[in-house]
Amino acid sequence: MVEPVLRVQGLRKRFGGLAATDDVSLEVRPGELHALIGPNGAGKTTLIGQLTGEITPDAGQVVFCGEDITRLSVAARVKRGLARSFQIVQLLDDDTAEANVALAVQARAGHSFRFWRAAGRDAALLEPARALLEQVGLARHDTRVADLSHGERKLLELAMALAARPILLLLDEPMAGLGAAESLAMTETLRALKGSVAILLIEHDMEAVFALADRITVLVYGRAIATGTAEEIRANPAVQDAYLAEESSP
Amino acid sequence: MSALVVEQLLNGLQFGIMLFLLAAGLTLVFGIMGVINLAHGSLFMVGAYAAALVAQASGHWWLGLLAGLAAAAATGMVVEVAVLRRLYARDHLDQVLATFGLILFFNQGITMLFGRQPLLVQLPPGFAGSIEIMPGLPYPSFRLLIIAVGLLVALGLYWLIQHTRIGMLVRAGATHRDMVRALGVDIRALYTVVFGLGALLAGLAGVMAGPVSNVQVGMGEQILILTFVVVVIGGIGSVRGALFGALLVGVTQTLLSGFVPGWLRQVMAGSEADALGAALSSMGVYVLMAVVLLVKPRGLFPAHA
Amino acid sequence: MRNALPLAVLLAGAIALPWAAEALGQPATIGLATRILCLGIAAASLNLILGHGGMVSFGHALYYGLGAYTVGILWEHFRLGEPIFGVIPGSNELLVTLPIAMLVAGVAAAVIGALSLRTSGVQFIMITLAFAQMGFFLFVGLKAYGGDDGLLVRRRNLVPGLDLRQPDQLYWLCLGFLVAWLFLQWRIVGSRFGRVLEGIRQNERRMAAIGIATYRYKLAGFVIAGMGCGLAGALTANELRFVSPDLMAWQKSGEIMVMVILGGVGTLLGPVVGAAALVGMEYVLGGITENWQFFLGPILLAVVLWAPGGIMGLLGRGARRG
Amino acid sequence: MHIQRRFLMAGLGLAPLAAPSFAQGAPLKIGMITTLSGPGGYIGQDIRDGFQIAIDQEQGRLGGQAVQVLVEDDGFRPPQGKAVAERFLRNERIKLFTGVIFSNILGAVAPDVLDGDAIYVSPNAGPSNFAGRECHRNYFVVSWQNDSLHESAGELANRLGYRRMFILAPNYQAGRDALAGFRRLYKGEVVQEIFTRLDQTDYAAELAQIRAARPDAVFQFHPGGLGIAFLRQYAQAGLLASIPQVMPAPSMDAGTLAAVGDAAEGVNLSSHWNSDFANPASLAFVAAFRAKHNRMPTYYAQQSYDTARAIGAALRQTRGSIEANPFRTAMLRADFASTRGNFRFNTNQHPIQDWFSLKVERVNGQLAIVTKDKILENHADVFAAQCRI
Repeated sequence: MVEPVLRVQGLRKRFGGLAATDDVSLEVRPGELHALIGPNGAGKTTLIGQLTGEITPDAGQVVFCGEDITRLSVAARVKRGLARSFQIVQLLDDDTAEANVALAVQARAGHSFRFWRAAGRDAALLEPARALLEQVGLARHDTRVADLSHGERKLLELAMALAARPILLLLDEPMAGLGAAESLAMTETLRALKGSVAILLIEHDMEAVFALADRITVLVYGRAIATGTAEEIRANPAVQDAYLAEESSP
Repeated sequence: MSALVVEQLLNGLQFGIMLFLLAAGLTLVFGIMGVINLAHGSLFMVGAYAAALVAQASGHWWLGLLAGLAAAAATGMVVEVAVLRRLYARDHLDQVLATFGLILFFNQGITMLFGRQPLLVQLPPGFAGSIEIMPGLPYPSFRLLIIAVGLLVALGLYWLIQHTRIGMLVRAGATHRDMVRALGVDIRALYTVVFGLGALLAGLAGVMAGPVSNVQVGMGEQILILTFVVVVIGGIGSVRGALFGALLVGVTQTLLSGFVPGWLRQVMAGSEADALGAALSSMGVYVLMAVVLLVKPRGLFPAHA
Repeated sequence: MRNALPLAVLLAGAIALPWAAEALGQPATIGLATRILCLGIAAASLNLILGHGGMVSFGHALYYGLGAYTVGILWEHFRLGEPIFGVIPGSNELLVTLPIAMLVAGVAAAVIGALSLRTSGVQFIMITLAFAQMGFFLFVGLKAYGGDDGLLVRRRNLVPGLDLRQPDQLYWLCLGFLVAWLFLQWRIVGSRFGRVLEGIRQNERRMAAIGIATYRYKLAGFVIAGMGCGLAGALTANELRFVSPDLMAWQKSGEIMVMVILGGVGTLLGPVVGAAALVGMEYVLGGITENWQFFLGPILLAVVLWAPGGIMGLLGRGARRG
Repeated sequence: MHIQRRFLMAGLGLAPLAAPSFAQGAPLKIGMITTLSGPGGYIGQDIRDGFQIAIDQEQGRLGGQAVQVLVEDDGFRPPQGKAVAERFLRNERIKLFTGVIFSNILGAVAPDVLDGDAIYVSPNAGPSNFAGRECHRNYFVVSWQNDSLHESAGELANRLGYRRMFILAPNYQAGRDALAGFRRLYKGEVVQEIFTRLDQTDYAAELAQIRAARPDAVFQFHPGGLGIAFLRQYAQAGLLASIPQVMPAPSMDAGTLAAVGDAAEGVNLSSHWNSDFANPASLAFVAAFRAKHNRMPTYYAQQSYDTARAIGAALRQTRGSIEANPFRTAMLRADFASTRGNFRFNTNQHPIQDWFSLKVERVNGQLAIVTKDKILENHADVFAAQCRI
């Protein structure tokens, strides 16, 4: 059996009396697109936080490429190849799209304790940045981020995550807030990526999830209640219960 | 416990209460509006001046008290409406610069109106003497009054915040600013009221400080920095934290300056010991704050979850 | 370079100032201008972390004061002929005292920054203030170096080939240091390191997510800024020939911060312009009325309310219109 | 008005000011650097006003020479004092300075003035270093050497029969001089010594220690606003009735008395002068001051007035010249009727004068500072021996 890229074991996190993550275990295999779905309040955000290192778990283990990274900082995880995009875009709004990606390229290129040469005209940073922008299909390189559309910013999020040359890409609702056409474009971009990098996709857009995912894990009230292929999940009675319960509640 | 230790503890308590009166308003303004108001000390000064002048003119200390409270609250609300309201959306830097400008304006304005000489404030009738609280330990009754007033204010604030609608909004505002906005509450009016309340408490502190220390220009800045220390130690936005932090800072400061030089004098020459002791005791509260922030970066009683 | 011409004119004007001052019978203006240059270096270095790194340090006068005290203490031991702790000899050579001042300030900034940068936001503002206050009271208590009264530096430091007792030579020296520091900072801001600082200011969470361990970059910025303030302090000690705990009081930290905001946060020349404006206003308003602060206060307020980019913002707006 | 508050200027101080001139007939410029802002501001006001009384008496002249006094605030900050001194020296070419109140500011200002070949005449601060080793031929003190204030208080404590004293002063040069000076002539036991902070407003912690130490009396030196707070809290703590106080004049001037009120009653003071002195010079000065300002002059005003008169006496002999050597010789003769009576300069150019005991008493229902006895005659400071001019 192949060593999984990411192995999560018995992860727990409580906030006060609330168990946001309750004994979650899951695996992402190399090259796989693994989707994580669940109703609102299922604990997806908290789980992502623990995978990226922004939240420290109370118990359990996160193993990445065979290495225990449970206690590593956010940046150290990225260095090891675990990159992410944000649901609510986190970008440098005062800079251009190109400058944003160039900075991400720079972060991948080693330490930044270089105080003298101008980074703004450094071809070693700018050329990969442009290539990445083209890869995700963002044309307006020189526009300030604050002036980009929401869809363009989502693409930029993706480009910045790719700049880290990740082994595993954590995509936190890349379709959120996108129009139908934009969603479709994003789905195609992800499909093109599929296979070259393992992806853990958190998404509400079920159409996209079932179209893209190799396997799906369903999270409800902090627990992973099922994992399987699209077919298996669709047929799973527990999953149906969870989603029906949500839809019937106000 | 020796009478000296008891007396120093009382002194620390009384100083802490003064700090609490200032810190309570500051922490609310800080926590709810997110504004760093350096001019909070000016409201303290305005309260003290108004009380001193009215008491002098009318001959009644209690009239002075009312005047001080009214003047501070009114000044606070005018400042909120005229200046601070425009700064809520700005970053801390702009707030620092603007309220720094206000300090200069108030200090020099008071100088121009009332001169540089410190003002005389009489003690209120019945509180001029001291009370023997322990055999061999008379304690100034006015300082006891300060302690009592401060504790009453603390209780009153507790009631206000826990059991009234304004208090509910204040609590909600400190933790979920956007939610209060979404509730359709007139945020501007709420802000003005909260700011006025903070100013009122600062004015009360000024009125109470008048007969003890000096009513003079610049009196606010001397205590302002310590007030910020209290707010940060207690946790921004938390009135309970302000009370606890104020008492902690007040007692620490007083005990250090009361006892450290004495201990040092046992190991080194007198004047060296005094100089070093004074320095160490002044540094004490800042060390305290640094340690608290390193251990609990959001203060002892953080209001924001 | 679009800005080359105005910069060259500005520099030429700055170089010519001592002659102009003498010609107009205003020789003391040279001293005033020297003070502005020193404060300009301090404000510019604060701007590196405040304007470009988003770190609002409210204790920056500490490093300014430490730089000044380094010069003062080295002078005192040189004068007495007693080595510090019996080992380190005193000195009155600028080429010795200046690097030591920067080193002392840098080490202090490294230690304080390492602790303070564990916090952020208002807590960071207050913890840097706390450390500065500790330094202030420490020097108030150091009787050997004058305590509250401060320390006199009877003669300015020596520099081979220069006579710093001549106000104009000291002025040019400080001008040289200011220009060098601004150039250095301009390079830093444009470098990879500068890009990282700028990114941290805009969105620290994003910087971590692209794999940047922000703490160490912030710390490095903090140390560089501390060293700049140390340099400014060391020059100030030579200009004033006097050091006192006043130099590291919280009011001084506030003053330096006001200069940065007044001039324009995150701009190259803003802090220097702010220093000139604040010191100049103090001088000019102070000459007109005893109650000059009464007018300075509302002026600062007006800048915040109606000129958010500070003076540089106003100039930029004017230039765009014109 | 001959005292101008500086001059208008435009731009960044580059516009030319009134052209500096030493031409015959032009008024002699005197630079007064004093503290006008902050808690000590009222002292600077009295220094300025006292000086002006002497000029008014000669219709704009001192010793027959027309003078113009330029007054600048040092902001209670040594560096600002230095900056003003530099401007006066270099831009205004002023050669005669006065006005500094606080010793720490004088420590920053005086070296610049003296290095610039100008003359400094002190109306207040007289720190020990400039009286001894660092004395200077161009440096005169008309008020007193700091220690003398406290030596006289020590002698007063002896005379009052206090055997165990508790002594306090702020932790700065003048404060340290104060406690050292008090110990010099005091013969009893000092049970405890405390240095307070210069920015302190609450003395509760110190008062508790005083109560615990049970001394016969307290000696304290807290000038200006500090003293007001100290005395008021002392009375509130109920200590005034049980433990009397001895203090030097700067801790209790007319301004302090007004602000302290009843809490000052019974306090013992030592001073070189008091507003009830009956000599003609003093009577004339007090009358003129009260007529113009409608308040009692403080010691500061009197010292400044005497300073102006001493300068006037010297100018009369040199016919308005402040050429260093002749002016110095003329100054040293101190040929003027001092408001304090006996006055002459010692070899270190500090005063030799008498010291008196005063007491705060009720006169016709009003609190007043009343002169009692002479306690030291022709008293000189001990530092003169170290001075080589």
